[in-house]
Amino acid sequence: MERGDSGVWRLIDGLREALDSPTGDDSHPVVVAAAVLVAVAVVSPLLWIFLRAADVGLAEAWSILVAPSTIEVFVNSLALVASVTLVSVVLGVPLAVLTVLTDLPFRRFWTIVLSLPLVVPSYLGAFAFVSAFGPHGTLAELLSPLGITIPTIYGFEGATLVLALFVYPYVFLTTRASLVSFDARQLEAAQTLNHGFRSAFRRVVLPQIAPGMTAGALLVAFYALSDFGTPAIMHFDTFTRVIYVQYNNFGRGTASLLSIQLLGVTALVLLLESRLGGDGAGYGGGVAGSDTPVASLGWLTVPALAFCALVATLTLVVPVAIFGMWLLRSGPGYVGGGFAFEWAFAMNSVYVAAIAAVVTGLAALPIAYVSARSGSRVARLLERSTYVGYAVPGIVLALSLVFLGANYLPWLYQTLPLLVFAYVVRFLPQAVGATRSSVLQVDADLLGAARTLGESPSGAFRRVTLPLIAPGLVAGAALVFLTTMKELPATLILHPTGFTTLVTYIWRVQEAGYYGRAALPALVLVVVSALSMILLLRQEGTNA
Amino acid sequence: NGLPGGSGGGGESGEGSSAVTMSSFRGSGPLVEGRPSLSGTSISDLPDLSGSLTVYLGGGEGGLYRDLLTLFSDIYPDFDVRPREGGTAQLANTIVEEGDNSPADVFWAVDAGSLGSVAEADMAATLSSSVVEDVPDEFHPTDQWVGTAGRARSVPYNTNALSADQIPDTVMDFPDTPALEGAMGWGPTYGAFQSFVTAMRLIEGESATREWLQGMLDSGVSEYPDEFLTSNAVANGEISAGFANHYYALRVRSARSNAPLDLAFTSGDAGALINVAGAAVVQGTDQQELAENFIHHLLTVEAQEFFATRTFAYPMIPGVPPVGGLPSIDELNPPSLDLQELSNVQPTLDLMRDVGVL
Amino acid sequence: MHNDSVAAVRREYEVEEPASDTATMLQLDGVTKRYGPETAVEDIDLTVRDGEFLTLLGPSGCGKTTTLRMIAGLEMPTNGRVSVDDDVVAADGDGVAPEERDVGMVFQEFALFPHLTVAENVGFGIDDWDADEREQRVTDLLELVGLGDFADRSPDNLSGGQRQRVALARSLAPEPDVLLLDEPFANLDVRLRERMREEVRRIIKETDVTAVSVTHDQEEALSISDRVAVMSNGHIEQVGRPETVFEHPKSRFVADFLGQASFLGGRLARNKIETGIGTLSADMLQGLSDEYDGARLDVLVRPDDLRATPCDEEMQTGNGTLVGRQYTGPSFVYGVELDSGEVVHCEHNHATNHELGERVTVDLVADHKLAWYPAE
Amino acid sequence: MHNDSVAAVRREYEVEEPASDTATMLQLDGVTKRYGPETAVEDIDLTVRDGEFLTLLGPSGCGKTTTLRMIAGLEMPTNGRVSVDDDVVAADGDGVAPEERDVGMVFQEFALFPHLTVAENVGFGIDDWDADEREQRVTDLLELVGLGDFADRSPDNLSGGQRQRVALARSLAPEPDVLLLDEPFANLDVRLRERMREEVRRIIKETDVTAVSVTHDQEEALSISDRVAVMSNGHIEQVGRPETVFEHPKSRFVADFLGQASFLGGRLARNKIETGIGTLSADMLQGLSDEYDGARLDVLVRPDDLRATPCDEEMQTGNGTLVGRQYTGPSFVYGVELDSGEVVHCEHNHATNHELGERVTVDLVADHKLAWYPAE
Ligand SMILES: Nc1ncnc2c1ncn2[C@@H]1O[C@H](COP(=O)(O)OP(=O)(O)OP(=O)(O)O)[C@@H](O)[C@H]1O
Ligand SMILES: Nc1ncnc2c1ncn2[C@@H]1O[C@H](COP(=O)(O)OP(=O)(O)OP(=O)(O)O)[C@@H](O)[C@H]1O
Ligand SMILES: [Fe+3]
Ligand SMILES: [Mg+2]
Ligand SMILES: [Mg+2]
Repeated sequence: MERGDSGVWRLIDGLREALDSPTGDDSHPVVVAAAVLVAVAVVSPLLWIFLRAADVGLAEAWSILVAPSTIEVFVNSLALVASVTLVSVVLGVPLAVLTVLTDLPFRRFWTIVLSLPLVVPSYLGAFAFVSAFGPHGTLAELLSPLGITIPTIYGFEGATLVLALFVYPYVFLTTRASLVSFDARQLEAAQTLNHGFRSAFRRVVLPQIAPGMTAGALLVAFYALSDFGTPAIMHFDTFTRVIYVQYNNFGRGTASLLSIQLLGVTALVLLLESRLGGDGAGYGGGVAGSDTPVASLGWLTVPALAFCALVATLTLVVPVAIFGMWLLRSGPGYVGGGFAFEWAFAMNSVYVAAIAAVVTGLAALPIAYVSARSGSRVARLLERSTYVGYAVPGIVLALSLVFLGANYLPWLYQTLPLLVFAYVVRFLPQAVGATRSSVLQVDADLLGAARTLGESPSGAFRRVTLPLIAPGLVAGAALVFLTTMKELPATLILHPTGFTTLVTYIWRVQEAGYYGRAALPALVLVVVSALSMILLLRQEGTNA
Repeated sequence: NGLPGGSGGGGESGEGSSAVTMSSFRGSGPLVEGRPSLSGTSISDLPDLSGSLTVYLGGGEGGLYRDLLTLFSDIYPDFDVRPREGGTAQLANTIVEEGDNSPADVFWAVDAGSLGSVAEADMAATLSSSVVEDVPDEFHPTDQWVGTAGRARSVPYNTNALSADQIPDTVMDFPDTPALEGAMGWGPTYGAFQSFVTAMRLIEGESATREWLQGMLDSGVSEYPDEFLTSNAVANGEISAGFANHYYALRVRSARSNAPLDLAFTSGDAGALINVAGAAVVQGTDQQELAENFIHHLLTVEAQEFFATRTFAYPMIPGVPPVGGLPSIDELNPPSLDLQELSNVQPTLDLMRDVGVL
Repeated sequence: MHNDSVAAVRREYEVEEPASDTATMLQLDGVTKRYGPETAVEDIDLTVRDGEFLTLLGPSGCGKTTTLRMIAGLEMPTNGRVSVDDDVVAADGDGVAPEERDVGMVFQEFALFPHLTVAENVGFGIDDWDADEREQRVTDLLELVGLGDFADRSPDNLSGGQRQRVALARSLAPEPDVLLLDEPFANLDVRLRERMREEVRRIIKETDVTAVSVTHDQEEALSISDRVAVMSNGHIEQVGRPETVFEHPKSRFVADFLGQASFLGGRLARNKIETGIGTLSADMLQGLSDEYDGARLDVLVRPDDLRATPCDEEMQTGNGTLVGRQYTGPSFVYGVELDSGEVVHCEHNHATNHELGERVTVDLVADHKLAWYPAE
Repeated sequence: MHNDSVAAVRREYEVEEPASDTATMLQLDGVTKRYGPETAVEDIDLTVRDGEFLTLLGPSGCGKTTTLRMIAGLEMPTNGRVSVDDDVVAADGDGVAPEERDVGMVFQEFALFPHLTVAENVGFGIDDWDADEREQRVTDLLELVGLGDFADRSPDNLSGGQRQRVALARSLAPEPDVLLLDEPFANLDVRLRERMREEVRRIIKETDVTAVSVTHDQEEALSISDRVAVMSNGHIEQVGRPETVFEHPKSRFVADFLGQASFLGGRLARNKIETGIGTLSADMLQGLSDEYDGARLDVLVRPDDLRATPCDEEMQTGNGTLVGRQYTGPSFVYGVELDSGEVVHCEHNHATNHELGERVTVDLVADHKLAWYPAE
């Protein structure tokens, strides 16, 4: 026992050494231990996948993996990931710039509105889009008397558009966070060197907000990879859909096998991303320059406003309007207690999402800290490992937790803690990404100053690092909050019995075909999330 | 005529709410008008439900089924039922993963395949014959689960686009029917559809099924995420006809009574399959007796009337007929097939994927 | 009367300003900058001629950086007008963007681009140049600032002074019309600073750049500039050639700021003035007019104008006592408390070494006229 | 021979070091710091006594900041040992954490906490004090650095010099045993700098703090320090009292760095040496021993040691020509190219004004012995 313990400590010591950054800014062993612990915990559910995959015979496994249809969906998935990521960056980065660096009117308002699409479950969004823009949809019916036919929304392009519209806020929010803490004096320096805003942005700002952008882009990429509902609704075959079909037909072995393939893709994307050097070393941010916006939009104000309004319309107005219409159209039908909406559902959602946000934020802290402060491979691996749980479809994760929970932690099974743990595993990278990029912005000299003023590393962390990374931490936690609010598969499988949330309620009425009834809870979801965004931005305001 | 009109509830204990009557179970609307007299075991014939029961409640009718549970709770104040919803297959998977530690007492699923897979994993306890005796054998092929409501495969069609006689009587003819060329819809990811293909595979064989799937693809079938949307699309005129469980069309109609939508059925083949929602007692429960009694309650004349008039399902006991306009089970002429076998979906999926349907 | 006399003094100096006929390159008219309730710069008028090297000199927090930033276009004046090359670039809160003003700037806190190497930083402003030329220019400039070997380093791995030199090289690269230098040598040692100063001055003169520099170092200001503007508290106190400002400071503040000024008070009577170091002839005072007869004046003396000689041990002679001593290398600066109560400073060669508490006689050894101010 | 002679020169100066019996507070033994292939500091030995004020002086990039950071514990030496108060705090790459060394530091780039107000920054290190005392201390220190009105400002809204003062006040607050100051006055104007210097010196002496300061300003180093260590290229060239270092610089580098040094070359023969400004007696040279008879020497002359007098227009007399002129306020420094080809600098009062190109005679006016170096 004791030997084992000292072995653990030796391991931690070894890790710590590997993690020590060359600048002598070492991470405390407890922090490192915590980081390792969190990483191990979030990766552990994956053991189950391998366990299940092992049920499939080798020959069969091979034939599944190389089946032409498997390869086709594989290629489809990669194409979708690439296109959704691209479109999200194209939407998210300019919008972030508009709301941080320019004199766009009502910047606060737009910031909130433009982050909100994140809370619309993308499959709901997809439904709304299909009913609005699909063949025989609302728009088509409006236009058909005029003899206008609209191009089909189904397929690759439609899936890309719809997914991107509802997940671009990842890029938007993480890019924003980087921009807010960007040292504006550098932009000024570039301008005095005769670089107009555009060129200065490209040459100076962009390379330095890259870690934030990349964090957002990765979140988008893995969302696109693991989302099932949207591609299905948009008639686009993806890998995850195949996995779902397998699960729905008790082919857990095959599904696990395919999940492993998905993990392979995840690893590939992560590798690719680090090759592209997107997460380059951090640059000590300084104090922000003048608080006046750096760029004046001039005649671009109107197009910029129109752009914001268009995105907001597509992502918020369309779904809400469509749901409202369904609600009106659905008629009397069956009205029963089983479908009655209760405000407690909203309370439950907020409650569990808030807990998940806090816990995930706490869990993200050591990993973000260690990976930002140390350039070592081990630190990188720790950080990257958190993406695994995120890239795996929620149902895979949920079932693995069913297995682990019911059989090894029965006292936790179907309790809130296990559900929260599932959220942590699913959404940790959202918090890690945002937190990490703010840790990168903390000038190491500030910590040196605190140390020479008599603070221990933990004191310096508490009094200097923590307040400085608070915006990032809060942004990360807010992302977790928003996504937890809408998370479905894990919630459905792992919720405590009798604990209904907005999303499980939406699922219930949807599953029964009462799409119209989703309007109210969907609206509540958006409003509650909007309130939380306002809180988040207030926090950012006091810090900028 | 056996139904004691106004006092479905109450039971022997007499402490139940006498407000729960047959009409509490019965739905309303034009489809439900003119119900004949019903017969079968009544709730009042059964022992009281008492104690707490965890029910894994799978599938789409979750909300409706909840209403039934509420009715039970109203009748039996001592009965604390804790429904846990989820996708049917997912709950089946969950139960299998949970194994002996499953907190579930009853698994109530919307398709036989899920029940079958749980049964195959030895996770379903044997039901007493007293519980299932009213249900025809085809709806409880093993003693490990029993059907509670039937759902027939059907062909919803748009009455503006097609007339009933344009729809073939044999499902295998669909790919070659010119009227349906490019005008059909299906939901291949939907469990019931996969059960239907499974049935076809079992009845017609692998290669005929493959040809059929390929033929449908070639004829330009449109794909929908589920069959409710398929039925809606038919009502909207987006497609002329589709493959769907029968109750979806009735649902659409009950919401939009003027929708140009009607149902056609094939005969004697996979297209006429009647799948069931059903229930099983989960192996290892410490509430065996209560669980069985609960399932028995689902087979009472009141509960069956509930399924018939509120979910438009086919009742499982002969004393309760389906709602107006639906052919009876006998008229339907379903294929003779062991529903238990529907859980063998894997080859179906392989086939569907192979063809490119999935 | 005071106002009058100050005005009189002013008039006298103003004529000294060289009436230059070169074009005006930069002009500030009544420029004010407020940060919320804080007024950083107030009602500044300033004209800089083409090719001129003007230095802003003033105490910490007086608004130097703010003034530069408004010229650069990084800050818009709350009020007033800024013109560059006869184009109004900022007026009443709005103006032309920095990149359209052809101004270069060295930032007080460098603002290097951390993601670029030293060479890339320096080449940043000339990326539209031909690649070879550009590389040559970068190499030349790095050579100039003594960082030839540091081209591929990251700015993070440089010392403070090295960073400052990179900032300097970066701003010089595009040869802007107007170069703004915010304490460009603050982190450099004397030798380097002198070399840099000379080089910058040479470049500026060669390329006909107009430069506005900020410094807190009066020696630097006086030695490098064509003209010096002394600022205080958001205002410009005096603008003029270095000699003018140093020898004819318009106010006590300017006098004091430009060197260790001491003031000898006394009443002017019959062309003489009695001070703590004895009677001075009115001839020694700059441009004294009759009207001051009988007035109390303060005469400005600098350490090099005075000499302290020790006197006999009995302490009966002399006019003051040594109370301070500062070693500066080439010289000692002694503080002497005169019997009149005033403290004056005298500069002595480092070879003379007096002890604190010694009794001394302070004599005026200035070979130029002295500035004076009506007593306060 | 050269090595021998340098050794001889060394020996002479070393005895001048005050043999102090106060305890050693800080000791560096063979300290080296490498950043990858880069050697920032190499094999430094340094002893600082309790209560002493030592200044590190040296050109940009010579390793001053690095040395301070190793003393503070912010950087671990690659090799060598650092002891504070007789405890080894760093040895061979590992050591005690900064917060356990009781050292305070003013960072070259301030490192103020941007999320705290000015007062909170200053109070950061004394948060374990009693609230009232603490508040009082913060108020006092802010008053001291002239920022009494800025307590509630954010550091972002301060000027460069104001920020530097906050950094200074912050480091003084906890009264550390050892105070490390990295160019603490670089952004301050002369008056403020002098005031701050005096105050810091006073505080240090009163509270018996040991201070190591870094500066690039040799005047500051000479006037404020008990001892000065001149660094070059990662080495310490010379450590000693200000006068010693200035008047007896151990090497040309030190001589040059501490002031505008010029060197007059000549051959020593029969107690005389012929130089570009005429024949000097060997009596003028510091500690010259017989062995140098016949050797070529370079004699160090500083601007204040020389005087240039214009001579007649025909340009037939004199020993040099005026080639440079720098105005520094109190004086002009003229550059004279001697007929021997050497360039020397002469300092003159600002009242004398010679023109470039004038023919002059340069004379030695030093009233002290001159340092010299064997010719290179
Ligand atoms: N992190 C680093 N990586 C590589 N080289 C470094 C690093 N930090 C400093 N150096 C180099 O070490 C040398 C000494 O740097 P240091 O900062 O100690 O100089 P300094 O004497 O303080 O100079 P200055 O007066 O310019 O501030 C410099 O050449 C510098 O480029
Ligand atoms: N963003 C700001 N908000 C509020 N006050 C400011 C801001 N920037 C500067 N100030 C104030 O304006 C005044 C002038 O500042 P400025 O930076 O121009 O001084 P400076 O002359 O450059 O001083 P230094 O020599 O110390 O750099 C200072 O009192 C400063 O505190
Ligand atoms: Fe269904
Ligand atoms: Mg400034
Ligand atoms: Mg330094």
